[in-house]
Amino acid sequence: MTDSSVSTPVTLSSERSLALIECGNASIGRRNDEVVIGISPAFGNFFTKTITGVPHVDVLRELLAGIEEQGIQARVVRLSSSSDLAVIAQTAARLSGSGIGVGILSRGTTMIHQKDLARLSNLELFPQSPLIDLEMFRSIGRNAAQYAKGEFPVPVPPGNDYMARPRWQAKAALLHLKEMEFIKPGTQPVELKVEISARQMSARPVVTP
Amino acid sequence: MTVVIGVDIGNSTTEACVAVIQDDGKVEFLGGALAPTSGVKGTPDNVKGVVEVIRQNLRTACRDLTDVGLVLINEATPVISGLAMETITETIITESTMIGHNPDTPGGVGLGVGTTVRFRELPECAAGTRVVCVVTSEVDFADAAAGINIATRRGVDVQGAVVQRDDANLIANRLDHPIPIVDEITLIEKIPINMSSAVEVAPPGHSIRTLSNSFGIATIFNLDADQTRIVSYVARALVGNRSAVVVRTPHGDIEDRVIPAGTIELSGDTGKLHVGIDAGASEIMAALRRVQPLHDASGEPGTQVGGMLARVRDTMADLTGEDRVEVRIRDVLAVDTFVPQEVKGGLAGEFALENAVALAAMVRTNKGPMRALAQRLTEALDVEIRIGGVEADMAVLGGLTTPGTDRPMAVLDLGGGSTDAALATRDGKVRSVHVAGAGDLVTKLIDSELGIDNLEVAEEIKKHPLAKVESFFHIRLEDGTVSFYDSPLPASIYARVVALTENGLVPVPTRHNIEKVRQVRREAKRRVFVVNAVRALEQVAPQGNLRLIDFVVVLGGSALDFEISDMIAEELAKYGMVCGTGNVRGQAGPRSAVATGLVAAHVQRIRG
Amino acid sequence: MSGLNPKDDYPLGSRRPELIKTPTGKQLADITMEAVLTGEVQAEDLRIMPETLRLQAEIADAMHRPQLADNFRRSAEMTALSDTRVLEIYNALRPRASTEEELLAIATELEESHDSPLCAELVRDAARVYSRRGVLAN
Amino acid sequence: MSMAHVAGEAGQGARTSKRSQILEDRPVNLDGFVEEWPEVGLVAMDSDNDPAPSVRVEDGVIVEMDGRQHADFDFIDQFIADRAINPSVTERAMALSAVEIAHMLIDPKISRDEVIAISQGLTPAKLLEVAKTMNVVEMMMALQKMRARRTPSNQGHTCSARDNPVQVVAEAAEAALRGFSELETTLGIARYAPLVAIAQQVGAQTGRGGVLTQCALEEATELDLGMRGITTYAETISVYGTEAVFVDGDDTPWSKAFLASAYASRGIKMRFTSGTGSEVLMGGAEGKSMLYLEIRCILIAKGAGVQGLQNGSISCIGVPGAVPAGIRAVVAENLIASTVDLECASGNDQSFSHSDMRRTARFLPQFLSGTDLICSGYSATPNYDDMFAGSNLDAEDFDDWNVLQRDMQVDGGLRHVPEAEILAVRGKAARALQGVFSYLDLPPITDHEIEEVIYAHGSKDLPFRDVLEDLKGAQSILDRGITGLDLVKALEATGFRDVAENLLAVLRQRVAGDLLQTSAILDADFNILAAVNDANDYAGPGTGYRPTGARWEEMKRLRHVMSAADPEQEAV
Repeated sequence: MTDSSVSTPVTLSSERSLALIECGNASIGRRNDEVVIGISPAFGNFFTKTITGVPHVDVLRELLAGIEEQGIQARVVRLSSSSDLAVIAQTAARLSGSGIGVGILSRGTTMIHQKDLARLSNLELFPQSPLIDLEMFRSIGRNAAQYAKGEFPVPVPPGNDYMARPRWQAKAALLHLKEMEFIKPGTQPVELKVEISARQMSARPVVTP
Repeated sequence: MTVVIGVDIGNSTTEACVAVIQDDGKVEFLGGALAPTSGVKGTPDNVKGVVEVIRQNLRTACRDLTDVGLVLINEATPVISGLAMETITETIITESTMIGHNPDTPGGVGLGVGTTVRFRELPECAAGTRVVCVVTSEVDFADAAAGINIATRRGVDVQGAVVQRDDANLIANRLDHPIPIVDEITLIEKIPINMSSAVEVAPPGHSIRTLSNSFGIATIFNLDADQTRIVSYVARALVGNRSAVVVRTPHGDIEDRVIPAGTIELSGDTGKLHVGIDAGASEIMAALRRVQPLHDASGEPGTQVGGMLARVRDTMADLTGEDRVEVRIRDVLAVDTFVPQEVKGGLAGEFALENAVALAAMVRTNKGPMRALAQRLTEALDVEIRIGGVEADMAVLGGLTTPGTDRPMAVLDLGGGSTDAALATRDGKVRSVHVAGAGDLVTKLIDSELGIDNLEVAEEIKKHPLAKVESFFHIRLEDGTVSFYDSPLPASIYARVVALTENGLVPVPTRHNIEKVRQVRREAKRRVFVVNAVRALEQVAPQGNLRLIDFVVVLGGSALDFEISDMIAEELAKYGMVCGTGNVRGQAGPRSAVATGLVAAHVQRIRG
Repeated sequence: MSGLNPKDDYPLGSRRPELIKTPTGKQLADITMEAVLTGEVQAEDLRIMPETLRLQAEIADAMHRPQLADNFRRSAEMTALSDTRVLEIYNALRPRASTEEELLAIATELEESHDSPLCAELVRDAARVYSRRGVLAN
Repeated sequence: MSMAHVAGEAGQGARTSKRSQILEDRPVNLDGFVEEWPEVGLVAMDSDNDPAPSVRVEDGVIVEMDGRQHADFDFIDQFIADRAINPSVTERAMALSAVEIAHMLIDPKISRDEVIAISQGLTPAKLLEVAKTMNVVEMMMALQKMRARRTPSNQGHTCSARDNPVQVVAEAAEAALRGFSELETTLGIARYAPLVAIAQQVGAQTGRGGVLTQCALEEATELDLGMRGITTYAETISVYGTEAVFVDGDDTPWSKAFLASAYASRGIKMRFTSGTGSEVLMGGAEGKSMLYLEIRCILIAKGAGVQGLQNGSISCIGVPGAVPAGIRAVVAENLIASTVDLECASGNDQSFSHSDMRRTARFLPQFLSGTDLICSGYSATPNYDDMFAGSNLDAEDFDDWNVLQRDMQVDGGLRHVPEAEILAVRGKAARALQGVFSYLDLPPITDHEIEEVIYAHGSKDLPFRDVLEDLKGAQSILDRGITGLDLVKALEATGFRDVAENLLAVLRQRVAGDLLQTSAILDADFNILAAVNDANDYAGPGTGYRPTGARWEEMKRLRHVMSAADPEQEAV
């Protein structure tokens, strides 16, 4: 075999914590400077990290940061009715005032969608969840916001690694099956208030020794 | 009654037209055909394309090869052209004094002036000091904002920040008091620390006012007149930016350097002239006019232009099989252009538009292969082949079949490599000229000025109007009108600038907006085709006076372009000429003029 | 039935070449390099004839492979369909692509215009099952 | 560094032994393993949720199957009941116990035909029961007997990460020379397909006349290239084991059956594709075991009348590979495809493990028993060029494979070829393609490119081509209606008469349709070997296919073998 090394995204245990507070059924946004992030049934509750262990709190924080940096607003909704990424991303897009939505599954698979697109189509798809690191989540947020502004960003390169199959394929299946257990058919998307606890400044002194 | 076929072998297209000549000399044209030229024009490789086009044409005319009495071939004027481009300026920043890139999203608004200090050293700054904070990538945006807030609350006057990651707004949004922040500074570790500096961010849609003004910089840093003279380069380099950072260092400087590009030697009827490439296109063209007609051109060996012309010569030698010392450059067209290039010494991958000169050169080759070609064609078709008259004469004769024209009439043949002009005077004489520069040069200019680096795409931009895809169901055309679609457009072109091609909407891979792309496209066409139209017509006009030409018929592949003919017509109207796109035989448009002319000339000959 | 016996007659191309014709009536042995170069043999000559497919069906039957034989008999019918029509019908058979009426119309067309009763049967069967399983277009 | 390793370090000061550290760092620990979860189908072949076998026939129609009544049949049940199972033998066959049937499978005294007389009446659940009684060695014994063709063979992948046709032509020529009887390619940029398919065809016919080629694409283009005679078979027609997943894939058993006939109607060999794990990976296993669902796929292929099936998990191998007895289930699916008398192209075609030991164990059952096509396929390029996302074996394993063949005296379809012959054939193939491209006015191939490709290992060693020009050329092949016959003419006109003759001989085959029969391939003399004239006749020790004579002599040759006559020299 040519190369059996796998580059593993660095895994950090986050010092932040995530609170996702439900505030009623999500409605269609009226402002056109927003992006809606749709999360899957078990994202940030049963599951706390992606397939390679990237904490969900950091995933969400980077997606939101990518959007905010572009001067665009973000809303987060949870879909409990499906674990199909295309459905989640398309629903998010349809709830979004700009028509741009991002869908994300607990294992990390992510998609940027637009409300007028057919469900099986998409603006950008990142199918290989093991290859998505925080840098990429930031870029995905940035690109979604740029679409919302009517710009055409350079698509984020999705990456490829043929040895991902032996390592991650079964875990991906397992995570998918587990997520399916949390599906509540027929439920409406729920608007979420995202609270990310700040790190204590004292925990990380900024004074040079 | 005989059936004859006129065949015109062009650089890229081979055209034919079939005609029946009655015994009384009356001519009936049975339509035309075209196919890609096989091989280099005027060489035996053309046989394949010629046979193909004749087959096609006979099929549409419902005739058989055995019916054909004569095939007329143009004396393919062996004009081949080459292109080269060289940048003649470069921008160099020394000692990292300036950051002038345009990040998508700088944060805050305004001007901040202070001493550069590393983020982790912020807590050591005394209250009351004025600082600009330098934030590297390992600092999280929330931590950066918190750290600046703490410092500010302590009384440190944090005036601005420069940031390595794309975090400017994220930090600005978390500050108690907003400050200007410039981000995406890739090489941030090179910023000198403990130096006085200024950070300026303009509101969206505006550009900076202070750091792009020499006296603005002088005011900030208390510069004297000599120092101000030095920073004027910095100011000039920052004009038009939305954000900038300037650091004052003891020796820091920015240079706008002229690259020693060498001189070009033009030798013609009236002698030899040397002209420096860095003098720019207009000087080169003026020198050319003084020595015209040109016998040869060469560049100073070891310089940019030397290499440039040597490359053209090599290409020509390769194409024609001639010895490279035998290759003579018979015309050049120099065009000023600019090329986006990364600034040397920049900290954020800044690009500057450097000046460049593009040269198109034209070479005449010997006529040897034509006879070999005729011989091979005779074998392939088993029909008499006759090499007809001079290409330009034939083009005029063909052009004259355009309804509403009369002598004295000029034709302009806009090709890929050269622009040709020919004039037919009232007494039937024809004068013709080939000048370097045509469609290929336009493509090259579009390619480099937009920084696309893909000639295919540049060609698409050249040939088609643009539009912006505004939603999945509508596009806005470059003239501002809107087109709607019933079914959604493909995701691959969403929000993109696209070319409206015959194969649908093709995305243009550029981050430039539609106005910019359109302006570059039109300007490239103007600098090549409009300039060359005038230049070529001047050389064939009686006494060089354009006002003595009544009609100009525009022919050739580039005449099919959606805007070039109009641009030329507009310019020539100033000289009182009636100018328009040809319509050969009243039906073939600007195509097939030479093929038609060959048949017409043949008829004239047999009529005596 | 031509009473083929797999043991003696297969491969048909080498053992029973006299049974095989091209759509323009040529024999296998006529497909030579010279004939290709002179243009005597065209792409059309390299297609299989329905009769040949039915012979292969006999071989399959004799090998106790009835499904394979049925497939060959359907494909014998399908030689009459244009490439485009083949792909259109395939697309029509995708889930939720056609109504029951549309599928039945295709079956009728196959039977009446293309003399393809076996293909028609396949499409009718699909219509029946799709209807029961809810995979018709609505 | 593995995940577990990171966790270990995080465990504040816990001391690990040096041995644990060494084991931790073994490549096999980069592979993923999961517990079974039968309720959702994450289980190889042993699940309480799989139905119990049953069958009931009324008026010659199966009205109950595996506990389900006709009215409750999903479309797969219906298709299998109506088309795959022989209603006249099913009740008799189903009356046998699973153990009895398994005994028949391994008993050399019971012929393959006798087994098939029974297997044609078995339902999916019954076939599963049979497999469950067998261990891997028994399955291998059965596979040796039940494989359709007597002579085993092998398939290669010849792709290029840059879709470079010059690479593909050389790789295909080398692969053909090394012994593959089928070659398959696919693309990074789908629009490149016509050029790459032509390159593969020219290369294959240069390396060894009669090698069959295919190009995996979406259905319409794949069929189009086949109809033109640019490719000679098709394989990537997928079927699935649950109705929901089938519909998700936008097909049904009927649409696929129609497609099967479409290929045959154009004289093109074709097989379906399926494999364990695909349904559970999509979350649509409906609580059934992977093998049970795969058996349904096998019977869909049988019912559609297609001659063969590519199975052995294929692109989902990471899923059965991660659960207990998963690789046993993969052997079982190959066995069952063979048991119902289909040609079986038996997987071993996707990157499977970080461990060389585990990669080898993965292919031994198919390799030792022999299948119609042991790999489907073996990457004949370095794996980074394999556009099927890497194979279990690649060009760097050629010598290992040849040694295993020699060690075991088992025919894996390949052979060692001396360097000089390989260089010669790569050069000839590239020059043939250069001629074809020039004749057809396609973007030129330079002498420099040819020089480089002769000595290259993969696409990284080759000069870049002008992709846009190539894509224009590819489009023009479609627009101008170029066919296999044009390639014959081009090869003849540019001085490659022998290659032209080989290609014409392959094209001539489709007129006779002999390649449509089960397990048909062509040998080097254009003889058909199919499960008709070369049917498997294994009947225990001393019977069936065994490499002997010239083939065995060929297999004895390796890169380095000491001469017995003069140990200071190498044998040639």
